[in-house]
Amino acid sequence: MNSINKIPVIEEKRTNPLARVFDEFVRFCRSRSLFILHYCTGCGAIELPPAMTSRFDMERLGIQPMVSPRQADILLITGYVSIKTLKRVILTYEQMGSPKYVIGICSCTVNGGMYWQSYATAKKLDEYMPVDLYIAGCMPRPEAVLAGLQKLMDRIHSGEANSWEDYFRNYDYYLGNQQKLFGENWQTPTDIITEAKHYDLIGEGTLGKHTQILEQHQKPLEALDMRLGHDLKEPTE
Amino acid sequence: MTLTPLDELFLYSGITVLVALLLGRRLPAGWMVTILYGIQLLALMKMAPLGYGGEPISSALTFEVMGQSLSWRFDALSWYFALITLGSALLSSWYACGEWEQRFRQSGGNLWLFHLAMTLNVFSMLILLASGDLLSLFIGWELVSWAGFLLMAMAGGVATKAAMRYITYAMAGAMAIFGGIALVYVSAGSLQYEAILTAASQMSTAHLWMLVILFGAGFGIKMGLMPFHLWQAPAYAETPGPGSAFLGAISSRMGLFAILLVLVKLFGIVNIDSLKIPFTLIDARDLLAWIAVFTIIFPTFTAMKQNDARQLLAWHGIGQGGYMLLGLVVADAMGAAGGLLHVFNHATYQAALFMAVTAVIHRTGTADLNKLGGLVVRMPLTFMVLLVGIIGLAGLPPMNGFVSKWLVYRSLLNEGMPLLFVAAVIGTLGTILSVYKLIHNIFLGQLRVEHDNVKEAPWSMMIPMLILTAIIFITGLLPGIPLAWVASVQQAVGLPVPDYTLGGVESASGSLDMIWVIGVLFAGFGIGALIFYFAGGRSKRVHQLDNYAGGHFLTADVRYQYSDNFYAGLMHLIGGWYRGSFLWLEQSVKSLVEFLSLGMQGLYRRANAEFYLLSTALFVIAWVVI
Amino acid sequence: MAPMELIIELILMPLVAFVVGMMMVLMMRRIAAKLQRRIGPPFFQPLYDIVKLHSKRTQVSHGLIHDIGIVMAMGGYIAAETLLPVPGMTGIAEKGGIITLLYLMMIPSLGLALGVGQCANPNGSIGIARALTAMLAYDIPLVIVIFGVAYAAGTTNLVDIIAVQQAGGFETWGAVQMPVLAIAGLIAMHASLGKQPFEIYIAPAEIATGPMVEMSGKYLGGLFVMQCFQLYTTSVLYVSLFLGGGTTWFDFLLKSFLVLAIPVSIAYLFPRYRTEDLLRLMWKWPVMLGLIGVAFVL
Amino acid sequence: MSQELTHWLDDLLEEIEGIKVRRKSSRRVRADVPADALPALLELLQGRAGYIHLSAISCVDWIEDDEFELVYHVWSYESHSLVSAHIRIAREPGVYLSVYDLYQPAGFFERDIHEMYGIHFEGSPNMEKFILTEWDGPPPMRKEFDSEAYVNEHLNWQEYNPPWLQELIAEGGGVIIPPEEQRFSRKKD
Amino acid sequence: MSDLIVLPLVLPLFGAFLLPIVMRTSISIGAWIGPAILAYGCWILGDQWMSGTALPFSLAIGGFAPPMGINLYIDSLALLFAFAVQLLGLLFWPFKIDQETARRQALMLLLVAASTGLALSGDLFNLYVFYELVAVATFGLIAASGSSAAYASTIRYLILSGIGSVLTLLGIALIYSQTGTLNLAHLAQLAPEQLNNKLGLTAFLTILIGVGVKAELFPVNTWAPEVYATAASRVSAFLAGLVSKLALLIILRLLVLIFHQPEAVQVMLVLGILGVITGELAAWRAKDVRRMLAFSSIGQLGMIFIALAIPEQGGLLAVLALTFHHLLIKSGLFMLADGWGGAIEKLRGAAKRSPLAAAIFVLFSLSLIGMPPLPGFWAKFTLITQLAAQTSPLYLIGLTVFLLATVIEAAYLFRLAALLYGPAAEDTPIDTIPKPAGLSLATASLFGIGLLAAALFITPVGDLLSHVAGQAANADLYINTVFAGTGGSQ
Repeated sequence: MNSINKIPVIEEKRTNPLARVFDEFVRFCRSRSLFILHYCTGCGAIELPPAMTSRFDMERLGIQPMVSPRQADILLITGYVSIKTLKRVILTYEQMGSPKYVIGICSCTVNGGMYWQSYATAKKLDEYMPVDLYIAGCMPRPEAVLAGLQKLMDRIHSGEANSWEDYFRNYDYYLGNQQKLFGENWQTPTDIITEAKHYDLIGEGTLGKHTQILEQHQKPLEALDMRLGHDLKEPTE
Repeated sequence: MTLTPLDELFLYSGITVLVALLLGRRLPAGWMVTILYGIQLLALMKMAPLGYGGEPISSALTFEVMGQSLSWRFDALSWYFALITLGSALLSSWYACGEWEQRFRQSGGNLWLFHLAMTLNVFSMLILLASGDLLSLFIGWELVSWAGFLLMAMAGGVATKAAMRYITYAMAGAMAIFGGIALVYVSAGSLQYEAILTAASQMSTAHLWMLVILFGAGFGIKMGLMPFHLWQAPAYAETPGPGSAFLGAISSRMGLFAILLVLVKLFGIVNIDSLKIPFTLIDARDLLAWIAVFTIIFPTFTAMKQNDARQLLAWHGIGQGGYMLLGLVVADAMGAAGGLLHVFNHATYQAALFMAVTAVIHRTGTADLNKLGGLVVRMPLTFMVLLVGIIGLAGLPPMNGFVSKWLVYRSLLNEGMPLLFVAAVIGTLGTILSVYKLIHNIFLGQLRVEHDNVKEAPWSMMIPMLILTAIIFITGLLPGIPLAWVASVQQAVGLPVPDYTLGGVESASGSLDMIWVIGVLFAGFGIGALIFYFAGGRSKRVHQLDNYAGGHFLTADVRYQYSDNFYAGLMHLIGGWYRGSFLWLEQSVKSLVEFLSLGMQGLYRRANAEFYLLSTALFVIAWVVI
Repeated sequence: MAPMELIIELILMPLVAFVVGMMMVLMMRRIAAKLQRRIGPPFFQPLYDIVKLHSKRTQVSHGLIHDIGIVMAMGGYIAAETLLPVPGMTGIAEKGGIITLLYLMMIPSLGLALGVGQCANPNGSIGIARALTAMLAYDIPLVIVIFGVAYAAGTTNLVDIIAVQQAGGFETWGAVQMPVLAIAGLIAMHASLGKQPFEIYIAPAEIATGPMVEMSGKYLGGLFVMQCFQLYTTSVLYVSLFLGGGTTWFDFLLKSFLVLAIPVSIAYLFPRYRTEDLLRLMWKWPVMLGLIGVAFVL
Repeated sequence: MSQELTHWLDDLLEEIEGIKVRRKSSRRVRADVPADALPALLELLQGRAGYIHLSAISCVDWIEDDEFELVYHVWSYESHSLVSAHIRIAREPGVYLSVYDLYQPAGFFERDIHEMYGIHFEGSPNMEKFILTEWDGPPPMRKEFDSEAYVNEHLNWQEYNPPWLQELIAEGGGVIIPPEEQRFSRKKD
Repeated sequence: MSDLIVLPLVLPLFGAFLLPIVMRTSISIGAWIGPAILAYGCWILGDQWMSGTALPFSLAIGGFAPPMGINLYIDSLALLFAFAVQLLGLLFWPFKIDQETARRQALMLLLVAASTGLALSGDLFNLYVFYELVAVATFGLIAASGSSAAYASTIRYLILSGIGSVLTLLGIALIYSQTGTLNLAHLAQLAPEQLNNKLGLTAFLTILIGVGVKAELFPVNTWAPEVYATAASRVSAFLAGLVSKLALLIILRLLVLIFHQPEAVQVMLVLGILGVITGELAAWRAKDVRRMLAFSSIGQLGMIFIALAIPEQGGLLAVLALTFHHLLIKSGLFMLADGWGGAIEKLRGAAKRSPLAAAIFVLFSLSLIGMPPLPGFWAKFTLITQLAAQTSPLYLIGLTVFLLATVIEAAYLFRLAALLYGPAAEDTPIDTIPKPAGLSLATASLFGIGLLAAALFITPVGDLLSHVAGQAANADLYINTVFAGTGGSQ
């Protein structure tokens, strides 16, 4: 399994100065206001409450916990990810609005950690979704988590943290891994391919043989558009 | 005899009835009847100066029966109500013919009887509105209640039961009015309005009390005021589609017309005001006000519990009736204008709402709020009509409902009646809650699999709905137009007239200018849209199953919608308060009659009848001799 | 009131409202942090949040009504701002009185309700059902209070009410004239903010932030903007009803921030009320206080 | 519990022929029973001795003597004592009868053992997948299943070798047991 | 010309006794005699009405002067009633040919003769004789339907009316002892002095109750439901429709001419109110169509008694309006009941079977309730205005009872109407639902047309009735015509 070489895609700077200042400001705001998804997959989540509360206070960095994936920017994968949970993690990841970042806390997300032998846990998280940052440690202390978050904020500010585009650009690679794990007729309700087309984030790795497999059995997912339906022929009951 | 405009109106209305009666069987009957309603409306327009303070037009047709003279004439009051009646009749029958008609005939409905009942209703309402004296008022009243009975009972089954209940109430009301007329005839010598007007001033309070109670109860039953409101909701809900739109819009307002005519014009609010209920500090006017307020609150909260869309709307019809009466009873310039304007506004959005719900029934086959959902994507225009309707019903700014409710609130504020003001606001809030349940359960939420290929309502039903929506919005934007008619009505009835402008009402203690308010509102929407569409990035439409469900994979076969027991928290608290809301009153009367009749029939089963004869003879003689 | 000047006012008032609103949101989060012995967010945090939310690249919409809902939410408040007189600018306060303002404040919550309805998410629907029930709960005391004030001032026109209060300086303030009404108004205002003890409809644990469950990117940004407007409108309404509006900008802002500080600081000390308890509470104390207050006024 | 009760229990257990009873402590009894006598024992315990609570069924995979050992832990609320009934069944057909009709909780224990060890219990209400919904490989708890080999074959590893780790290893720190001396998969033989 | 008036009275009497003999010889001729006589009677009375000679005139029978001899007093009211008797006799003629025909037709002729006598006679004793004759004839007719239930109800009716007659006789004897004469006109002259005391009042009350048996007055009308339910519907139509009204005519004459004490009127009012209450409420529970109609007629007659209690000319107009309206409606309804006799439940969905009958039923019930354009409304209106004009509270109670009764009436009539138009019961096929027979349907529709005609020309009918009421109300016109005819009074 060759892990494809991820070409670091640095955001190209826009020409006129006003736009550049605006982009700079937007990136600054993005870095200074992060919403963490309150989704505790494993044992590492116990480190987050102390990070939020009075002793380490994430809010001074502008980080707030949010409940629904739609509202969140950061998906914290804390602790081992069993295959069953991985399905839900991928669903949640796809439901988040990008630019979105994934932080793998605890060494279990890095290389399986202490469950490295288990048949039930995923070993390498970034096979299934692009991961921005790993914070190693079998439950890293809040300081480590905050340090990791600050590192992520710097990367966002500098514009490097755009691995979320990678999910669209190399969707076929990720889908392949997912199908390898969950079987051929694996499908999430979010239609990534049309989404990529919609936001013109189609890369050369988006469509491949894995996406063909997906096309064959995919249940229709296009949005119910408003129509008067007068043209429809009378349904033959 | 020269044909006055009023006679022309009667003539056309009579022709419509005949057309419906004779040619009703053939298919184009619906269209013919609609066109004739249009002609009637034109004939009414010829009397337009009435709406702007013109002189009353009397009809050439007069009767001389048993020493009573019957005459008919139209004044501003009757012109205003006739305008609403004919308007809703035209739109309802236009809505009826076309695709709805075929579906109704296929499903076994008696289309001929339907059109006949509608035309009879309109004809009898015109006669009632044009009544020149109390006797012709009563004749018109009876005709209206019987025509209403026919329209309600034609759907058979549950509708007939509801109609039976209605007719018992209506007959009780009619008899109360009949008694009142007899008393008035005795004290005033004749039933002409002028004679009554003079006699009213020097009536003894006990006599006036008797009349107020009789007439109030009689007309109140038709209006569905608090203790007598139980018949209205099932009766209006069960009538076939356009029928319920017509009935909901105007039928129970005839009661208000009669109250206005008798209690306000003839007896005058001032002497009603003088009627003190012994050893309580409230007088007749406060009593009417409190009845109106209870009629606002209880039906609105009962509407919230309904699971059938038509029942919900019918219960709201009763609730809104309370506003009209409240406005009238406050009887200062703004209040009366508010009450009367509310009649017009309510007619427009109630008809639109009933039509929208019938369109949904036409397409999906059910009006049960727990079996619908997500229809906005399939029936967008009907959604828009229902949305405008509920904004009007709830009385929110862009639509006309707000203007009339604002006037009622202003008058309550000026007169300094805090409890009434608060109760009216509770009614409005209740309406907002229940109308949201209506639009949410039908149009928002998950679309059911079986409703996937539902089509938009057919054009023959859609056009009248769109016309009504336009009327609602325009009269909301420029309330001056209906206010002009309302002002002339107030003059005719002898109530103080507010100084209105095209945009709203000017007054020292706070005025309303709808053009500015709506202008600013839409400007705000514009800026909001600007921020939303340009400041934010592009957004993508997603399928309804691509939804947050706590990590669960949503599939089409599992229903992911919250519509049953919609306001669980609220119902948990106030659910028990109004279980039957006066149902016990009706049950007690019915059981009393049953019990008595049992006793009476027992009397006739007695074997030894002779004993009766002798005993009565002895008793009578003894009574006479002593 | 030359039309040009009016146009400027109509543009300026919402902007002022937005800026002051953001400052109020900041103050709220700062107070919350201080109560929990935390440092609290930096000064421009609300601005960062809003800009970040609006700069999201992919957003999820569930249909046209979902978008219109958010637009109505923001637009409703922008329109309501113009009815709120601020020192130096009165906008179109004379054209519609307090009752119109009360109704205009209802439009955003109804627009949001429609938008959330289209999101087809039961969490959202339950949240909206609870939000409307809460609205029913707190609107009754609010209306009683408004009736009392309007009747005392004899007019529904906000400009005159403020003028009446400012006529006699401190003594003729609403709060001084009608203390009971002021307290009832405070409780009602607190509930209408939908903050901690009364935020049953955003309960994160039970219904995943209720109405905001499907709001991503600019939709959530729109709601944050609405929150700023909501704080501003409620506090300024309270100030103009009871504390005699602002003669100068400084004391106007001081009063509104102080007024807002009270409910916000109470907010983070109480657990959440259930819907029935919320109804029972709001219909018991503020309504009684309000009626007593109105009885005095009559 | 007083002594005489324990005697009473011993006499009771004697009724099952071929039963070996060992008393672990005053309130722990271990009974080894031939496979076909278990239902009778359980009925006896439940019916006449008040052992109405089956807390667990555990299974041990004796791969060497090609047998599964099933242990039924049965508790009595009155005498607060545990009887654990051990039986041995052959590994190959791996079939045994269900005790669901005596103890309803047994349904879940048997379903779990079926999923993990592949033993089929006739009469058990439900034998589908229980916890490992995504797993379609062999029952994982059996000894012949090599989890690590499965992992190597299906999943791949994260080559995590950042510069700072290399310096540490260079100075002799880092991982204590180098991968080569790991017990199983990394052996190079 | 005026002497021919006696013929409608005499000819049927003669025919009644002749008929059995003729019948024995040839049925065909016999069948035609009855209707011929009645037709001739109608012709005479109609001609008399048309000729318009000075209507109130007295006819001394056998040349004896009034105070001594028996005289017939014919004014427009009496003429109207007599004509109605002849016409209805003709309409309800029992054409069915079977072995009972002779007796039934003879009795019918006897009944018609006696009723005409009642309407016309001017002498108290003569009235009593005709009243007895009517009673006897009705017993015969009811029993003629032959069912055992009919016999039982006839016996009960026999006992009741027997006692009633005794009471009437007692009353007449009292009057005779006081005044020494039985001629109505003479009595009218003497009444103010002699009969204006307690004794006179008792006399009136005994006669009231005696005659009340036939007029279904409150306590004494227990026979009515049984009789109407069991007798042939043509007979019960004739009885309910007309004969009870004639009994009322007697009381009317007595009230107008002789007795003016207020207590008399109050008694009648109280009994009337009780009659209305019991009648309507019992009708609410009735399960059988005929029984329901019987109770409803008791209620209606109670209303007419209330109307009678109103003193001067206005009250009389109300009485007449209500009487003739009830006559039309009740006869028509009983004709419908001919086909729809049985239990109400069986009528479910009857409108599909016979739409005309259902339409007529609805028309009649609408008019009974008082739907404006129909004459029922005007009758009620006159009654209501008269009642309201009275001062004493008893009348107001009467008014409220009257109004409530109408509501109950509307309820049970339209419950039946809803049943008719409702869906047929599941298992019963359409054609097994009962259907009114051809002839009775024809007569019912005849009455319906009569009703509609009255509705259309309401003003002329109104004037006619007020003219009749005016004539009947003034007592001295009665006295002068009776005595003027035979030269001065003693």
